[in-house]
Amino acid sequence: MKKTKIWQEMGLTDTEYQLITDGMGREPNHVELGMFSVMWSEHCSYKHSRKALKMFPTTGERVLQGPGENAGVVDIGDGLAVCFKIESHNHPSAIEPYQGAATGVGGIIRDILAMGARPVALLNSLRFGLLLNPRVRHLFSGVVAGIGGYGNCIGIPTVGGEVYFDPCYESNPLVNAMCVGLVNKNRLMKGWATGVNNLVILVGACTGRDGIHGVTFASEELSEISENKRPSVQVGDPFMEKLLVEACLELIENDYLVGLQDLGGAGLTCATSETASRAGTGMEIDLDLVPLREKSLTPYEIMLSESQERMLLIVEPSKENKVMEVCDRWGLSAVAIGKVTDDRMLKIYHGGKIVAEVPARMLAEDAPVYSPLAIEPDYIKDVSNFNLSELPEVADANRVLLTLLSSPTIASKEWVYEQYDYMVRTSTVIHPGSDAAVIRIRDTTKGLALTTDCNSLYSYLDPYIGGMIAVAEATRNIVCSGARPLAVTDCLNFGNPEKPEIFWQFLKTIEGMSEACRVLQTPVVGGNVSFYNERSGSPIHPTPTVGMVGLLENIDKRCTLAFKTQGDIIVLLGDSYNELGGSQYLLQVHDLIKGKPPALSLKKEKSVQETLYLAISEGIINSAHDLSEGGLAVALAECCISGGMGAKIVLKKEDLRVDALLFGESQSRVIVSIKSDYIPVLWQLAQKNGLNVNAIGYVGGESLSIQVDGLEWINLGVEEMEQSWKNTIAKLMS
Amino acid sequence: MLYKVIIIVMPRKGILDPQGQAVAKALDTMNYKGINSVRIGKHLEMELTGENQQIVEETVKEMCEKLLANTVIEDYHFCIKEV
Amino acid sequence: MLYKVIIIVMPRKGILDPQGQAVAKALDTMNYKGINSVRIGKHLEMELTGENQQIVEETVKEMCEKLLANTVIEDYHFCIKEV
Amino acid sequence: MKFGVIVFPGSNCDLDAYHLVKDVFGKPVEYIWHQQNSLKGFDCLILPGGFSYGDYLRCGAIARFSPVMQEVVEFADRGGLVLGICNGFQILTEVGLLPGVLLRNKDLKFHCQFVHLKVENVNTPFTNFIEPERILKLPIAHGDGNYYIDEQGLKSLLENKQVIFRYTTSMGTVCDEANPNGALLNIAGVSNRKGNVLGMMPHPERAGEAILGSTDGLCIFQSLLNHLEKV
Ligand SMILES: Nc1ncnc2c1ncn2[C@@H]1O[C@H](COP(=O)(O)OP(=O)(O)O)[C@@H](O)[C@H]1O
Ligand SMILES: [Mg+2]
Repeated sequence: MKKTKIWQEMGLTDTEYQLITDGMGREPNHVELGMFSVMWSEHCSYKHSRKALKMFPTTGERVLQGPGENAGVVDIGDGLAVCFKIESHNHPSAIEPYQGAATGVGGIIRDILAMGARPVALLNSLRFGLLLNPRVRHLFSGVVAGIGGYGNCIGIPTVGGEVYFDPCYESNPLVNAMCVGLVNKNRLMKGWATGVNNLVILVGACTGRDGIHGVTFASEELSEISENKRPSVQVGDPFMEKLLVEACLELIENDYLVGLQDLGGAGLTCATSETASRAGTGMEIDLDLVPLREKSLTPYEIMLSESQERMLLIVEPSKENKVMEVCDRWGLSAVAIGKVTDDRMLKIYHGGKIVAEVPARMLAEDAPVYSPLAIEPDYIKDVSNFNLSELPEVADANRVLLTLLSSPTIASKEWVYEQYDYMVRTSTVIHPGSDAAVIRIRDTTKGLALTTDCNSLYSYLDPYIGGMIAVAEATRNIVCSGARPLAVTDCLNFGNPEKPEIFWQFLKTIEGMSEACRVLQTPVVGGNVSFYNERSGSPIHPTPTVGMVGLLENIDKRCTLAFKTQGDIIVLLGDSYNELGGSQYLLQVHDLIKGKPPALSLKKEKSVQETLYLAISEGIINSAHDLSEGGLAVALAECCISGGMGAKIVLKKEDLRVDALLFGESQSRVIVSIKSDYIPVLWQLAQKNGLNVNAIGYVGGESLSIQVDGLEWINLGVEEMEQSWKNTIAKLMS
Repeated sequence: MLYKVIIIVMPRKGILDPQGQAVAKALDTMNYKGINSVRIGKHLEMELTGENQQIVEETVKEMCEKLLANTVIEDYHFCIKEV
Repeated sequence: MLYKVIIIVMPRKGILDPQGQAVAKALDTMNYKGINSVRIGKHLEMELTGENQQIVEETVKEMCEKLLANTVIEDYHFCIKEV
Repeated sequence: MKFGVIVFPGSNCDLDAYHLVKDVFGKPVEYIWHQQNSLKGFDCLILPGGFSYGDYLRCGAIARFSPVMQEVVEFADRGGLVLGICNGFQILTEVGLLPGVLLRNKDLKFHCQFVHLKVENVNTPFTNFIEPERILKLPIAHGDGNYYIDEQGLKSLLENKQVIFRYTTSMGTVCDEANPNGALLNIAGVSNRKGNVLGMMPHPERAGEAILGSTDGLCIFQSLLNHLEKV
């Protein structure tokens, strides 16, 4: 009876507890049970998502490391590889925005470091409620300050990301952090504890009671310890992590390491059991050797502590002294806390006695895998029956454009990224503010294009299409910068998977993303799942954030969205339809979340991207910008604003509504500006790829003028547009 | 009535205090030995007018809970003097 | 002997205190009225061993002058208790 | 002629300064670990930007006690050239090689952006190559760049032409709109009395290649090279 309580309060079901006792051939003791409870938690075991994630295509000739290790790795030639991963820190950020976001950044950096890579760039995808709510403003400013605080201090540029505002995130903000690293192919590390008798060395911060409270427990010895002894929120120390990064990279450079693993969720339990399990070995750990922040931590607490800024090293005994020297020079404490064994058991000692003895594999691999029920939610039908013809045509298009430009989701994110040092390491050659950021790779001609994308309105209306579009828009952003998309890392933010409606959204999303990844040849090499994003029963919109990396063979061929020269011809690649479902226009102007999201033909998407890529590499394109939130009018405005010059646009209505033509968000569209002499070349490329291209106007003047069938619907000064676009968020936050 | 309020906000026991750690380390390398633990927090001083001691106390408590301290990671205490 | 030391470092009078100003502004917008002046400084607590009160006092004074306070912009004071 | 870039724990613009001197100017340059205690053979020292010791307590307060700083002070007293950028500037004020202090930005926010600078004194080893009226476009990236100094301190700064850079608009007007951090008189950089030590919040080392958005940082290093070649 009493016992039942323990595992249940630790978040394990009766059947899971049965599995554990069967597997071990006995009842687990309290420490062992704690270890199982964290390793078999959703966060570590992916027990609800594992099966579905198998749908993702994960291979490609460039892929050196797919999902399963600490981060994905892709070959970029010159003996180099790029390593990247995105991860959520949603719940900690909701409790303590600054530290929650900061430790999210710190955690993802250690994942990249664990692969042996030098972290060179950070991105972040953020979702909040509406800024009119003071609590939301508090979360927003805290999160942004925390991301900046950590990234700026450690000296890794934060070069991109996205910010969306929607009521569904009001009490459950999303904070997804992505890190990108570079590594010499022959220096790739793995989180493997190979080599019997090799040493297990813990380096970095002392272990405290951080994050233990996350796992609830009930048992005499612990219930005596008072609440305030178990802070649930970790505090980050970016300075310590900077030292950790430099020290580990030096150890790798000198070939002192056999294996390397970060300590994150589930702390020492996860790091030890995963490294041993991967290598098919065992481990003996003596907790008396673990440096503690306060005495009197119990074995349970030490094994479950999520103290930040710690790494686990696997080292041959002969190299121990060398390793210690390096760590000492960087002012880091490093202690051999155990050794690798051959019996596949994880043996934990404390006070000379054995306190836990578990098969490593059971902890790391043998968590049950569930296939939850999936049922289409009722709301889908309600929202999808929407009759465009009942919507009044736009009256004052100027006003609508200004409304959209000044809506926080579309407005400039300058207020955010100016708090991030996006220039440190002097490699950022396309700054935040364009479709994708680009960093150069020193000592090569190459560059990396980086972006994160997801429109969760689309995913709410149709998770399948939403998933496809998230991938398509990311690739489009990459191509707009002149790069070839390489691969995807994804962060799937959803509600409670045990609700059939939520799991249906989850499955559909993955189906859609997988299809797009297959056709667009961008395998998924890593990612993260964040479930239970709900408050008082109401879930967030399905939010599958796509983080993508692209490769520029020649950095001089990079392209931005800013109009560059008066007189350039403006060309629209792709077709526009009567599509307003899920558009910002419907939301901001008509306060509607309805209809189907814009249709997506992956075949057409491919031909647009192929044409654009070739044109940019030909060097005939002066600017390129993909059409996303706000459609054609907003995209044109953004090109004008960042180029500081106007444009004269002449459109044919044909069978379209004017609002759909101006503000619709039909997919697979890009606007480019190009010198008139090159038009024929572009036309040829388009033809070869079976793509529609239309010259719609030219760059010039101080205002944006858009005519439709001879009638001027929009005429706004660039200054005026910039005013409403640039200062919105700053105004709301002051 | 005019009151002088002093509020002290400290990192909670058990919570990492990187700043305190760094200072302790620095003092050690500067050859100040025998320093056990350094914790660093905020010291706020303000003057405010209120009807009486008790009301001011409630106000200040509220300020701390709402704005000045995040009780997830910080403890606070304060003292109020009439001037 | 073991001593508990509390050191308070405050921005000097006349020196801009952006943090204090920001807090004052925030409190005002949160409708806490009648707040005159908010100054924010640091509150340090440490334990250290020393021969006697006087020696410890000298040590602490030195620490403040050298490291803990920048006397161009900050005043400090401290109190020492034997434990 | 040899440059040295001092590396404190937590420095993170050391790489950028090193890269500029070595790869853009092709001049000899070495990293100097903060525990090193000889600066023989160096003609110019760069204290780079970053967050030395996490910038805990006060920016630069702890770094100033690194063993190498003793040497830096003597190096400066001997007339050696010392350039402190951002965190380097903060360290130089903490150690007393430069007057004044850098307070928290007025709006308490970190700012990463391009700013424009007016050169107030072109007769220094760091500015001799700059045309008097030229407006420089350089990046800043800091949370504590709000320069402050007391009245008589300011008086002597001005008398001795120790104010080297001030924030301006792109047209060169000094005004609040052009002041990113609340610095007194828009001061962005100051020198010591002798003029051989310069501290500045903006990052010239980040503006040394067209691909990075500005090359206006070059003229500062060009000035240094000029000066060193003359002596
Ligand atoms: N949280 C953030 N951090 C850094 N940069 C951001 C963030 N949010 C937006 N940005 C930058 O602002 C620009 C516009 O963002 P977004 O509207 O998402 O672009 P797009 O619509 O092309 O995906 C991009 O360059 C993006 O990198
Ligand atoms: Mg885009």
